[in-house]
Amino acid sequence: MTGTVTETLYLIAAGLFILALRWMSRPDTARRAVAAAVTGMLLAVGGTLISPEIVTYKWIALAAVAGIALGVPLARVPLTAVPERTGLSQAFGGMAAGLVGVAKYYLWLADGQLTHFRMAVVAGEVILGCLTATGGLLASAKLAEWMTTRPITYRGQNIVSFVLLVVAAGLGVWLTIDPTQSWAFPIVVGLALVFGVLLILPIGGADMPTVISFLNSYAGLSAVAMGFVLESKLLIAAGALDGSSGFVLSIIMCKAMNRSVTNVLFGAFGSVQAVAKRAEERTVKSATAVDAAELLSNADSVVIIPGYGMAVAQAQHRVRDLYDQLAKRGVDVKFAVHPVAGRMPGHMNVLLAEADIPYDRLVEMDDINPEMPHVGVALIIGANDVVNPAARTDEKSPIYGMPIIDADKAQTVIAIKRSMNPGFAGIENDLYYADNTLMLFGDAKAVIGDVVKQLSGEGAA
Amino acid sequence: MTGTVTETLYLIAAGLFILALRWMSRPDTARRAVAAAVTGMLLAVGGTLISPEIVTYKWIALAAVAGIALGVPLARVPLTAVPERTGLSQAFGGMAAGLVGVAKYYLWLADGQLTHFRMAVVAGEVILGCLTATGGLLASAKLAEWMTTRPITYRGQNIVSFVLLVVAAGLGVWLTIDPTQSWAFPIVVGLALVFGVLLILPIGGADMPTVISFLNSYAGLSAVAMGFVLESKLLIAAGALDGSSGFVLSIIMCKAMNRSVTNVLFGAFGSVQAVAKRAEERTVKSATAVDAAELLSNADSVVIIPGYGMAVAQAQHRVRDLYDQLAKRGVDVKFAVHPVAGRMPGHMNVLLAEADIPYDRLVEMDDINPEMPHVGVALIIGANDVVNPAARTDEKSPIYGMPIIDADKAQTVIAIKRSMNPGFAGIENDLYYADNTLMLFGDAKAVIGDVVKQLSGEGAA
Amino acid sequence: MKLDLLTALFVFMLATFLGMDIIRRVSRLLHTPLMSLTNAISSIAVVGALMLAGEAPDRLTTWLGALAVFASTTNLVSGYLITDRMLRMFKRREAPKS
Amino acid sequence: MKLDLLTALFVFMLATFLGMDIIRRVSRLLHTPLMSLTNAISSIAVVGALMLAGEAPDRLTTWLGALAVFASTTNLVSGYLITDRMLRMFKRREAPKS
Ligand SMILES: NC(=O)c1ccc[n+]([C@@H]2O[C@H](COP(=O)([O-])OP(=O)(O)OC[C@H]3O[C@@H](n4cnc5c(N)ncnc54)[C@H](OP(=O)(O)O)[C@@H]3O)[C@@H](O)[C@H]2O)c1
Ligand SMILES: NC(=O)c1ccc[n+]([C@@H]2O[C@H](COP(=O)([O-])OP(=O)(O)OC[C@H]3O[C@@H](n4cnc5c(N)ncnc54)[C@H](OP(=O)(O)O)[C@@H]3O)[C@@H](O)[C@H]2O)c1
Repeated sequence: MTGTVTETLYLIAAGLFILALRWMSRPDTARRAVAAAVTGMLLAVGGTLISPEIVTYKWIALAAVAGIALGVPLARVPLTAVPERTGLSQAFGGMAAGLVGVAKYYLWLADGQLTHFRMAVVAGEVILGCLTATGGLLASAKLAEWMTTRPITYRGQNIVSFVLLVVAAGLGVWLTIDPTQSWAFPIVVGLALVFGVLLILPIGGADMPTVISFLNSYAGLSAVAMGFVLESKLLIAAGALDGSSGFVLSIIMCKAMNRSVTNVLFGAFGSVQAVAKRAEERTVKSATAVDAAELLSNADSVVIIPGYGMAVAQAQHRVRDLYDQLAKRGVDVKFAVHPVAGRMPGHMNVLLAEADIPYDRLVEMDDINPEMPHVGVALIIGANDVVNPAARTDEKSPIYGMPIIDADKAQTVIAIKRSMNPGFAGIENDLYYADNTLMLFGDAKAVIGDVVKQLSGEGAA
Repeated sequence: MTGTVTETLYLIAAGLFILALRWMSRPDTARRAVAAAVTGMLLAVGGTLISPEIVTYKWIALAAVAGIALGVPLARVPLTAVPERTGLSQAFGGMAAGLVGVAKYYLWLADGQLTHFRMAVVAGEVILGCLTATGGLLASAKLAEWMTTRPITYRGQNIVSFVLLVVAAGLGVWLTIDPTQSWAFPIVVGLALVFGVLLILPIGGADMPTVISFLNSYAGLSAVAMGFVLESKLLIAAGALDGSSGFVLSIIMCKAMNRSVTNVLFGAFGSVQAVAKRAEERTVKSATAVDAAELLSNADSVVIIPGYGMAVAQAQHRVRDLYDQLAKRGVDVKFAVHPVAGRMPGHMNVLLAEADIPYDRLVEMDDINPEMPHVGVALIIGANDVVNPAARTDEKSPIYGMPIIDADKAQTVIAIKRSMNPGFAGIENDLYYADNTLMLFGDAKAVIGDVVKQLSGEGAA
Repeated sequence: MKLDLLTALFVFMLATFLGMDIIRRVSRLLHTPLMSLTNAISSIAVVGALMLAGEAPDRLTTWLGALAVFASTTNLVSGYLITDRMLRMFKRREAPKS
Repeated sequence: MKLDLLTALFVFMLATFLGMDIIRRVSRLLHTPLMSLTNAISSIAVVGALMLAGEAPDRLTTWLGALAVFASTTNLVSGYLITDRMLRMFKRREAPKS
């Protein structure tokens, strides 16, 4: 299909992709990783463009310009929108695979070159590509809150989805046996598109991060399937790297939540009715921004625990101001980032990095927990489940066994949230009723703004 | 060359080899690793034997029986002989590659099928295979002390070796350009064999461990070259796994000695004339087995630091007896294993494991060093360079910068060796003249036996 | 350069193991940019799309190919740019202080 | 199933990266058995030797092939046996004590 020069360029490109992933493992080599990956991509595209089979560049140029025109603004979204961008990008990846599969099918059908093997891999490519396309779009919509983030469930849902997939795969097998039954092909495409939607509908907003990693894996596998169709080692290798990395990330996240993969994908866990009623009956100590400023500035050490609420409120820049104020007063400030806090894996880290908080201030859960008893103030910002001690103590709790950040062991706890409403898991948090806990009610961004004003002296004015 | 069933079996075999290496990373999965690798090997051999090209099994059976007859006893060598067995096995690996290369060359030459490409890969295979064969044999002989372990050097050595390799490679290139020049082929073989010898001659006995890892890498690469010749993905993949692992191991060892790769291979470092003369002038505190038994049994914690001398004396079982006696008295005994102590990477661990010392008692250098100041007695058994504080303090010392085990920081040091002679690096060790150091002269096995007798009460009789 | 199924599977297997081993080592700090980078790498699908749009054997293929080029180029451009943008934010320490 | 050079190089590259990543994670405790295991794995060269000795196109090839089978079988058998023997010695704790 392609000449030796092209194949050589592809080989180098694959090597560069591997190096890129290796360099991505540490922040100090990560920038180099992007450079390597971009170089690999340029070599691969260049190698393709010089191959003699390409007779016209008109459509390519047009499509590429359009792609760049959309890609550049997509790269400029605020960082809180990174999750939905990722979903969108997976949808586009799946779409490309699906389109190529469809085109190849009709091309081979017309030429009479549709062997059984080719039909099988094309069917695989089209099914994977199409379900990733619609699944990614829907995930993106849920993450962007363009639609309800609640799980949309109905009775027998898993069975319906399953039957649909079986029908699509069955038709694919039939087509493989008899590739001339071309009427079945559009049905396969349609079913795959619908299946992508059904796959995502029952999954709640807070489970989306894990789902996004899974979709990454599907998008990679679509590229692999395309590689089988086009007989391209490069596509297979690059797709497999993407596919396995998405898979490993999902596993890491599931472990950090102490949940099984099937539970995330089919569980529709955390429905709202689980909210406990007795919330109001217990007493809660509420504090003001003035109290908080006082406590924080007098502490030796402060550990800030950001959660989903900080991301939603986009409070990271205010947090940075707070960090500056406290650091100026000689307070030792660290950030304890729980692996599943935020809206996607590692999201809290990116948000804090966006606000220029040096990454050596970010401490992982396992490293901060032994220190917690010596910490003066634990400041929880819009986090809930990741600091719920029930995970350690209450065997009946739905989050029992999930590793948490031991905020309750700090001398004083200050928690910023808007109400006593529970978090994603829908369960009460005893920490907020504890003697050493002060609640600071309000939107994270506004409240921290107030605290910072107190500290900088403006509040007194 | 082979059918689909065979190729499928090869694919599974490659997968099993990869799994085997992954499982090898932790002691609790390591046994499974061997099972996976053996299964992979059986599948690959089975797949080959069923392929239709094989017309006679006579020679195969004969050779296999002979191989088993030699292989089984080779696997029963005492564990102190593992290094020389490894060298021998690399020689055999290289030999197999070389023989196949030679056979293929004459086969293709007779058939007129010797294309330029084939000639190039055959030349590569033969050169790599032959140099590994003789290099491995020589390394084995040095490690087994069948010949002097001193570096054998002469003026202009590196140049001679280099010229030889260039001539061999040059002839290989010429053959590639004109494959009919068959007179040159035996010369290439001969030069490669000689080069293997020259490569190992100048390397001293104590550097052999690193060299053995490098030879592992060469043996792997020979298999890769054979894979290119026979167009076998399995050979390429398995060989590359072996090749890269040998390479990584050598790098790890060089780092642990704070030496560069070129220095190990071409340095002929540590020549004997470097021995310092002033050894006799300083005073040394000598102790008896009775003193040592007393000190050890009264200590709260003892760290045993084994070295090359323990391996040579084969003292591991006595060390085990000592461990039992001390453990019985409630002394906390740990083993601090330096990465380059012993005769090959990880060799100390295997010897101690042979003597049934549980592996969670073996502590790595980086973990034990912070604890050393709280240790009652550091018992050094036949180690020298790996505990020489000059590596930390004396910038002019040849081992300056090499990480060491901080035995000198222990409250008391007991060192077992036969004399005040230096170790591999040929330099004096101030630790043995220190105030808190007691020397216990004699062969490690005998001396520890005496100490154990004291502890078990037999000595008093 | 035809690629037979078993060779393709071989490449797939090796790359999958490799991906798993590499990703497991990535610091948690970088999971988000990692995801956008792998995403961008999988936009290598552009290579297949380019062939279709460039060979232009018939109208349908050309159009589908061009659409696929558009989708992958979007991915490629936005993926690399945003990864780089995120990574630029990771700073060990600020220059002025400490 | 001919294998072209570039595909061969592809496989080589992937396997080399994979080997490096896997080995780097191996505990130091196990470096010696690791070496004998990789050694045994590289005795996969037996596959090539078997073909030569079994195809038996002429006397020289058969002899060289048989010799190569002998060398690799020795490696294979002794490599696996000794690796297993060493690994059997690694015990976390002794059963009777603690
Ligand atoms: N990150 C991931 O990758 C991931 C993936 C799958 C699942 N999850 C799940 O998501 C949860 C994450 O835990 P988490 O502790 O970060 O979040 P959480 O348990 O969902 O709690 C978030 C809290 O933030 C508060 N909040 C919301 N908007 C706010 C605003 N504007 N200002 C101030 N506070 C606000 C909410 O309380 P109010 O309504 O009272 O303000 C809520 O209690 C875990 O249960 C985890 O299993 C995470
Ligand atoms: N392990 C590896 O993989 C490797 C690889 C390359 C280089 N090296 C080098 O080898 C050295 C290893 O350090 P090391 O401290 O283990 O060894 P060392 O510095 O060579 O010292 C070994 C000591 O053991 C003593 N000894 C020899 N036979 C003995 C016996 N039968 N009973 C009691 N003592 C005996 C010797 O002293 P007496 O003669 O006085 O008894 C000698 O001082 C390092 O310099 C390292 O760089 C190691």
